[in-house]
Amino acid sequence: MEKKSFMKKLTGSREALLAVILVLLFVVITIISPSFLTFKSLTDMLKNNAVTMVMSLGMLCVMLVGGIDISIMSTLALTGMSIGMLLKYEHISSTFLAFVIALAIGIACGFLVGLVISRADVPPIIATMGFMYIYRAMGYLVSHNGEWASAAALGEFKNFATTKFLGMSLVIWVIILCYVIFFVFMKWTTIGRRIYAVGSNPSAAEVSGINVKNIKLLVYTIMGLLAGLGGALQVSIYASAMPDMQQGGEMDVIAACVIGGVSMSGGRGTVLGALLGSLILATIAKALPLIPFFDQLWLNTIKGVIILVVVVVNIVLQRTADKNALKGREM
Amino acid sequence: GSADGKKIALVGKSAGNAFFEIAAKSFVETAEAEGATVDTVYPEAATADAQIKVLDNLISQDYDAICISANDVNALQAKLQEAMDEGIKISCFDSATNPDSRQIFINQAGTVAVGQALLDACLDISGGEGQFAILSATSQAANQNAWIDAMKKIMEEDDKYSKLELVEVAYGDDEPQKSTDQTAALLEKYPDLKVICAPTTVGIAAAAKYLQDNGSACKLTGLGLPSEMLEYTGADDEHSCPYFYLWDMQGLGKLSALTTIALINDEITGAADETFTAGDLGDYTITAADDGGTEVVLGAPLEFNPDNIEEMAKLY
Amino acid sequence: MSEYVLELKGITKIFPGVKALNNVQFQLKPGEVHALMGENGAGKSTFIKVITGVHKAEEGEMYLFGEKVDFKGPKDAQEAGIAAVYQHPTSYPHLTVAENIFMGHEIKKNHMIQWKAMNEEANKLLKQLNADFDSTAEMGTLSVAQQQMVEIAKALSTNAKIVILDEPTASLTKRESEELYRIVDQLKEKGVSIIFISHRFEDMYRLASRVTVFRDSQYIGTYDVDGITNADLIKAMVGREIKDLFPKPEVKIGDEMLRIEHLSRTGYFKDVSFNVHAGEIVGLTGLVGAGRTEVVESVCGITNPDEGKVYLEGKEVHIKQPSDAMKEGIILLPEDRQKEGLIMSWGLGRNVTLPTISKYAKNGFNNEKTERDLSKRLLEEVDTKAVDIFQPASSLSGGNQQKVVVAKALSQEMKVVIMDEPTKGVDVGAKAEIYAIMGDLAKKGYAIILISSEMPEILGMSDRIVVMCNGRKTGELGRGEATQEMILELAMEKGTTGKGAAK
Amino acid sequence: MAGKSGRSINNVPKSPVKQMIFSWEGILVLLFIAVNIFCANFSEFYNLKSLLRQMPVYLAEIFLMLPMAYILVLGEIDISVGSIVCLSATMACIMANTGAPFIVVILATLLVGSLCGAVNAFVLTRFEELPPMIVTLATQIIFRGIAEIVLGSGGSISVTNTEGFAALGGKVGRVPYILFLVLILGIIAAVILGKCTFGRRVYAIGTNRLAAYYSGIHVQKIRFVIYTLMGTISGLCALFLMSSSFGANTTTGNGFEMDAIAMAVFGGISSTGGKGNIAGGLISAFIIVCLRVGLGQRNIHPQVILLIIGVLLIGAVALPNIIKEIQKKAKTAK
Ligand SMILES: Nc1ncnc2c1ncn2[C@@H]1O[C@H](COP(=O)(O)OP(=O)(O)OP(=O)(O)O)[C@@H](O)[C@H]1O
Ligand SMILES: Nc1ncnc2c1ncn2[C@@H]1O[C@H](COP(=O)(O)OP(=O)(O)OP(=O)(O)O)[C@@H](O)[C@H]1O
Ligand SMILES: [Mg+2]
Ligand SMILES: [Mg+2]
Repeated sequence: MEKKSFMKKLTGSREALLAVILVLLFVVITIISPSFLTFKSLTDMLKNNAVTMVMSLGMLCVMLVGGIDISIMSTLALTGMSIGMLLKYEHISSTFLAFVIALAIGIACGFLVGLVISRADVPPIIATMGFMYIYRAMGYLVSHNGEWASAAALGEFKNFATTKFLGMSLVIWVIILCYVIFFVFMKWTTIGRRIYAVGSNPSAAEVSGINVKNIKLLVYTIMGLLAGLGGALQVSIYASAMPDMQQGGEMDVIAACVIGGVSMSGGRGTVLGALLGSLILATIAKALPLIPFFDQLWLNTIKGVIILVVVVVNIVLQRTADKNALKGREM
Repeated sequence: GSADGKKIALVGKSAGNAFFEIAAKSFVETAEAEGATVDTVYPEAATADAQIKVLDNLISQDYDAICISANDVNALQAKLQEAMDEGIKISCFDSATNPDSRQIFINQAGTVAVGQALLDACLDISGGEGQFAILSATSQAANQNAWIDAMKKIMEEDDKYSKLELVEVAYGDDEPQKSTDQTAALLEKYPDLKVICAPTTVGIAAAAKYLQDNGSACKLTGLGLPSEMLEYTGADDEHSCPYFYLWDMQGLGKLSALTTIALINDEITGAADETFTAGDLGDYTITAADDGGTEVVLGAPLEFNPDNIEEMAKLY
Repeated sequence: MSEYVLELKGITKIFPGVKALNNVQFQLKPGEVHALMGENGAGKSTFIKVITGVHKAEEGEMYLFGEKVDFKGPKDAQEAGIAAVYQHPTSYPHLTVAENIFMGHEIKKNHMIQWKAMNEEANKLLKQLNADFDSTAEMGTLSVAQQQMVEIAKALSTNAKIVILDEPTASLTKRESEELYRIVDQLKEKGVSIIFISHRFEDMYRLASRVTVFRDSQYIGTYDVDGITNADLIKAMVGREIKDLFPKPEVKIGDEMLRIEHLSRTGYFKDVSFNVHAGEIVGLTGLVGAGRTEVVESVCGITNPDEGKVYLEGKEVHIKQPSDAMKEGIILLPEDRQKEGLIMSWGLGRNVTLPTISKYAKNGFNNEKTERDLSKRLLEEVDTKAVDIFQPASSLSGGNQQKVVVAKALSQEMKVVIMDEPTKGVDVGAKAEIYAIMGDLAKKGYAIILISSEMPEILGMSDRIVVMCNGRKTGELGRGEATQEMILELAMEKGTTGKGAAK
Repeated sequence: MAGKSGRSINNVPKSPVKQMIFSWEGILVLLFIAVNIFCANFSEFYNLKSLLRQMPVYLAEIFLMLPMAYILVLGEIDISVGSIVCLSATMACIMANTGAPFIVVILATLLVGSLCGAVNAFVLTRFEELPPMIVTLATQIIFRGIAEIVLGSGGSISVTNTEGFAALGGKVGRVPYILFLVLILGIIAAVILGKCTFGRRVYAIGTNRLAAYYSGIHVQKIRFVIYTLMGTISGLCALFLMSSSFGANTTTGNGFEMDAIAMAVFGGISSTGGKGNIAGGLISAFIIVCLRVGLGQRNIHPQVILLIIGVLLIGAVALPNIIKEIQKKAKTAK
């Protein structure tokens, strides 16, 4: 059995293509604005996109089983607002406790979503659209209709994001930790592989004795957990909790996954892909204001065009790679 | 009170806006003290479409007056005119509609006055010369655009500001994340930037946090909520914002309520040069607004500085 | 210890509206290969799924090694030492071969999957099976036959005491089937008991010592293979006699209808030319993955060839998409009836009229009455075993689904009919009927291309046989001259290694 | 050689009336009645006058539900419609302000909408591997972005020449034209989807795209037409929106796609494709509108209204499933 050549591997893998695109983006941006490629600028970028980056891991799991979750930013708002209010009214003051509470609320929210989807057979888009409204409304109710928890009210908690360990903000360590955990979880644990199996062929999974319902329940709970974590991070990073935070942000998370090659019909996608996808989006967000030749009015349009170009270029590259692979086949 | 049995609808830009809630609370208290009932109504989203639905609903419910903070200058015109035709009094506060769709605008602070205050702050903080940038909400935000235009106009007309250079107007879309990116980009693009002026509450908080966390030499001023800015306000280098402005939100709610009641009671019609007494706020004269309509101006913007911020943060 | 490894008594399984199994029984002796036969829809697969705990029987008892068992789910059966290869592949196309094999019983250390060990173990299993692909290949890129092999490896990997194979040879050619026989023999030697379902008599004769027949959800009988004749078995299975298994009518061969010249598609096939005349049945055969499907799909516009020309009745035709082919009268019965041929959740009637719906429509409005009448007529013409035209296609057995595909083709105006594996997984009775339909079509003057991996079928039905190997045409044989050996030789001309490995 | 075994296959359909009562649409009709009784009781203001006044903006959104239903039946999604509405509304205002005859304004608006739809359609059919969600997400940003550029820093434009739009917003008696138009278009959309060849093909694609392709259906052509039509109808929606707001801004049409999807999905049109019909979508649209209007009239907080709709959305789909499950369990227990 001959080994695949390195070049073939490179052009054959979706992640490699994405990495190439990311590097290209980096090069172009650095040429335009040299300060982009500094440690500070890059850590800034990671920190400012922590929420999307962390949550795309959950979305990866959800999309792997062929689902989707558009309620996540409502969950984020609910958890963020809850701990915000708890801190503001001094019911709690410990950062650790705040994180625990945020995760717990997130898990509860995700679990409920998972229950409705796995046990009552409600299509994910409907269920999560419903919960998007419900959790967002609950966020407003928790905020006593529009109160904010601002920096001064957040006490110690906001220091979490500014505390540094080995020169990097704790937030970045959280991202790294999440990615490492998920990388191991998705690749080396049976449950991780079950998630792939369920997404790849649910009826086969059923027949081979995998509890499909529980796996679905699990992925939405994981998503909830990460949304809870996202809520805590959001509040900590921006030192402010508002009931309408991250409205519409779920699309960024989904886009990160899709750009990262996660299939919307399930079964296909990797942690590395999610990472590259969210990094590409983060880079675009970070770089756009740096580009001097555009009027600020154009930024949104350019962002949209770049996303479109990235996904289309990816498909074109993929097609070329497939064609080359076919050409190499002897007959 | 003077408004016994009257019904007033107070329409916000969207639900969950702390800024609006403070004014609304004092609006309701004031109006109820006068004997009126107030319904606070929120559109589903911060869009003109959603406000149109709300207005459609309100018009058929026999309100005596609607006081609205508009999401769009022009889009509500048809509905508001319809309301006025039905005899409902229309006042605007916080964010105005065009002159044809209102009887009066209760202006939190004169546009020029705000522009002047912000520009003076920039001049003062920068030490009289150097680069400064503006971090606004969205490129379409009417209030912010008016203030920015006022600032630009003043700069052109007065030599005092000739050494100040406005390098860029950036937009953070009132999202913390985008505002942070924009702030970072401004610093990277203009290393010599001395001041950022953020005339929007979300933007100023996000920028303040970024500057303070990074110990940047660039300072900040603008319009913000004292409770949000408490952490960042101080005269020393530890803090990113020496001082900033806002108006008296409670006063705005109160004045809006009293002006609206004056409209209902036909004490005023909304024409320029009419005068009325707004309880303990004193006497007010209706003046011509920049957009060709009329307004009452609450007063000069309030300055929040290290001396008064602790106090004010308790209020809002 | 009981005489039987596995014994089932009085099993009844009811699906909404269908009694799939009615009081059936079954005994499996240690170390035997036991064939299970019966018409399509007789309930064989359902029976298997009852054994493996996928379905729960309404009534009946099951004894494993003499002990009564009651499986709550597939996991219980797996743990009890029963492994099954199901009729419809239960693989995970996005995962690697190794993972497919070890799904559910991964090799772990400290709760971590040991990829290296697993890949090696999987490779060992694959080597046992003489497979030509690596365990790290992605399942979805394998051919049907290769996937089938993985399924078998999966069953082997559990060290099961009972292995069930549900129509494992349906999509295999002769050579690959031989491979499978060898594996089954190996298993038997190890003392594993095997239940084997197939519609091919040669499989049964070659492997099984006993055969159990089901018909119409009922148990008919269990026979010793040595003591039973073909005719008896067919009678037991279909309840009537079938005189001629390959009813090939004598048809006068007419003008050339379709000619393919130097057709190539990069990576799939190269320089393929052949023709077919009116009234002629041309058999297209070769090993699995030889590219037969790809050639006819290119002719029918499903894909587009890179080079080459297609002539219909002497005129060159340019076919860009399936509808062009249909307009020209070139009709394809696709290989995968569940994915390409039918809309499984739709009623039979709608499936039949799908390609031709606009023909009966008035001003774009569907003419439902005509549609219903037409689909009833066509479905009866091919003798579909169905209650009404509204029942979903998924509720039919494989053979009957194939008949619906034929009915669907019949609704169109045809000149050339291309049937890709039309009898895959179809029972003898239905097969004979499909051959009869094929003969009828030839008699009516249509040109027919029959793709098949089944040697008797190719030899029995075709006027001319085109053999392909590895994407090239390797030979063409007349009806008189062709023998199994000659075809096999052509089909393996260049050897067939390296396809999976290239991935 | 008909029927060797002489088996006969039934081809007489079951009574449609019976099917209808037990169908999702039947349940929706009951729900519609219930919601109306509930709202009428709940709100003393729930009267025709107010309902009719609020109709136009809501009805304009129902327009969007119609093509969205087709897209959902295809098993796809289009989340750029809100932005298409925004861009075509902007175009409508600009054209109207040039003083062009109103018919030109209408045509130009529809054209802009169709063009936007065609852009989606082009990318989606040319690169069919791309998931519609991500493509329309990108164009969602792009179309609104273009509107932002066109509108400039003001971010808002108003119609100076309101005559035409006022006429669009006209009424027969008290009933606005748009209600008739929604019903007519609804019926047309329902008939095409339910009774026409085109509709059958859409279902075929949504249920099994591959089989549809093998059956000679022009899958990409049909997708192209539907996405383009989605744009055209968004243009129509924009026109009617103008008849109440007489102006466009950068937030026009924001979130309309979600409303349209919610209406369709609540009406039993599955997001996984191949299921549902326009009737269900229309009834559910009216249920949602009545709820919003009814609760809105009581000045219920909009977030609470959304909460109620969210619960209803989930409950409506979950309950029948749960009941079925319980029934099945009860049966096997017997
Ligand atoms: N999940 C199901 N739901 C409803 N009916 C089913 C289901 N599975 C099978 N059936 C029905 O049960 C009967 C037996 O089907 P089964 O698949 O066991 O037949 P089979 O003997 O395996 O046929 P084949 O040889 O075609 O594979 C058929 O009538 C089939 O339509
Ligand atoms: N899903 C797939 N992905 C990649 N390659 C494939 C796929 N399916 C088939 N192939 C390859 O395409 C070539 C032709 O396959 P094709 O299915 O046309 O062969 P065939 O002779 O019709 O065999 P079969 O008996 O399986 O129908 C083979 O080399 C095969 O490995
Ligand atoms: Mg079977
Ligand atoms: Mg084939």
